[in-house]
Amino acid sequence: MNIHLYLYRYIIMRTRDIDKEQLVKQKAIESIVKSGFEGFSMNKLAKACHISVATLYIYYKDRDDLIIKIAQEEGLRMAETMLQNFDTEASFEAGLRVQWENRFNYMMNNPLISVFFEQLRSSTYHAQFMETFKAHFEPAIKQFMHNALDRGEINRMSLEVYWSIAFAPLYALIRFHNEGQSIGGIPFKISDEILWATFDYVVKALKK
Amino acid sequence: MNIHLYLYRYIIMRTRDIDKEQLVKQKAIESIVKSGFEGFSMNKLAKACHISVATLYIYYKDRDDLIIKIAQEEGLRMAETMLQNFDTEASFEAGLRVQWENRFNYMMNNPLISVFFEQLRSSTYHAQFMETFKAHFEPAIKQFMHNALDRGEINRMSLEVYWSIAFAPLYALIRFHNEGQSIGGIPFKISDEILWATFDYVVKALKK
Amino acid sequence: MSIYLLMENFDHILLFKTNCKTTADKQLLQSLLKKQEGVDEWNLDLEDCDCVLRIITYTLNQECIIELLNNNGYECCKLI
Amino acid sequence: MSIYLLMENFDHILLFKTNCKTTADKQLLQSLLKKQEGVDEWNLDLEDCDCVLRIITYTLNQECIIELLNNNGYECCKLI
Repeated sequence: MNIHLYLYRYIIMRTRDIDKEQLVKQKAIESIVKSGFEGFSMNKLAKACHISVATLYIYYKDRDDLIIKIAQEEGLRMAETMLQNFDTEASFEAGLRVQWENRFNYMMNNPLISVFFEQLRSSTYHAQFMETFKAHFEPAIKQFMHNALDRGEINRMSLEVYWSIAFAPLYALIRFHNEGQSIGGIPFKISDEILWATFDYVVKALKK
Repeated sequence: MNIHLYLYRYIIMRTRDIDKEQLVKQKAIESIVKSGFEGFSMNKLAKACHISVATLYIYYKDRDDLIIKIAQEEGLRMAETMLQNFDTEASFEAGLRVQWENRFNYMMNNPLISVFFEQLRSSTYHAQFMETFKAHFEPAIKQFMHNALDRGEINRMSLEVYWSIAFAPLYALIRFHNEGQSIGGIPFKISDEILWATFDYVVKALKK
Repeated sequence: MSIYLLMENFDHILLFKTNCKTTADKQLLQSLLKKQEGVDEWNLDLEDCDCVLRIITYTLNQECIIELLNNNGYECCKLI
Repeated sequence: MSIYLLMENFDHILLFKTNCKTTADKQLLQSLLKKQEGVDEWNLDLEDCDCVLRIITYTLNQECIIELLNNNGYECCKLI
């Protein structure tokens, strides 16, 4: 074998393929959603991606390291999506509307993500996810809430009271939609009309 | 063996023990909550109750029959609990307050039940649960809503919009409480103050 | 609840542990039990590891059912 | 994403399939690898069925690690 061929093979074998990295992450989430963290293994993942186990271990120290990196990346992605077009100086109603739009679009465009988040919530990886998410999301949302309080648009209330009024209705509708049925098994598909009618009641509840 | 002793033994062996029946149902729910419907078997259940498999099959035709009967019974129990002190002629706010009280108490007194309901929702047994629940619950709640609309206390809206405003906040708080943490992992314990502060916002949203 | 014990007679319910594991076995059993007089109701729990056969009958006894299954190549014994 | 390939050199990452299954095995490995010069970082994935040993080293080669483990009674081969 001449030296050029050798070098060529070397480069082919040892390049970091970003498309493949995305595939690995995508397949990992799919696999975790399907069989839980307990059922998830590096071996199964390698097979699903048609790569060798060794390739996985080049990029990730172990199974834990892989899951933590995915959780962190999803935390960042969620924070970025939620802050799209979000103006911390906007009025309370306008800002909350952008929050509803962003959260709604994020959930609709990532059908597996709500299951994955539920799994994260009840796992030891939740901390890493939240840390990354919070670091990127909290400064903006805190400024927004601070402004709304300063302008006297809403009353001061505990975070849990606020969240359960401001967002629980949205996530309830998304859940009905994802399950294809609402209360008592009635077939359900979300629409702009239903979404924004609910939003108007939420704003009525929260605005002074 | 004299005939009296024989009869005595016969009665002992063949009596339906209602306490034991309750134990079977309780253990069945515990077992399903712990290992899902897939992990649930008549054998495991018999062992957990310290009874023979044959005793289980005396009362239940098979595994399916047992789960269906439990689902139906829970549907009835939930309907009965939700209608305690519920007056269909009460004002909208007073009636909704009783609904919140009853649902809150039901969830707090049955710590496993929310997990079991989630499992039912995504199972083939959901229909039997809902059928029983609805048959007992719907006439009263329909009359109540009808009265509130007639008196002009609330606007006409779709069931999903109504439910997500009226009850999603309550279940969000209960969930935070059950998990011991709210948004972003902040430790959380529900209180009357938080519960009824949230209720007031819900009433503000829904009342004309 | 004030009544703790209700006396009931369950002698008409016969229970067996079998090796009828598949839907094909269930179909064969169907044809056997259809021909057997005295069987009011029956079902086979394929989801159970003991493949429990449950028979409602006011005339047949256990031995009779065990023999029927054994003669057709199935294992069958009293469920305890 | 406009850059699809990044050239990187991963020759310093050595990967092995082992039979180090327990935390006791991991502790023994700890004492072996501590004494071994040239091991910058290492970890053992006990949750994996191949019990993957991953070593960061700029001086040692695969044979060297395989020999070290074999001499201490462990199976160890290149992870493919």
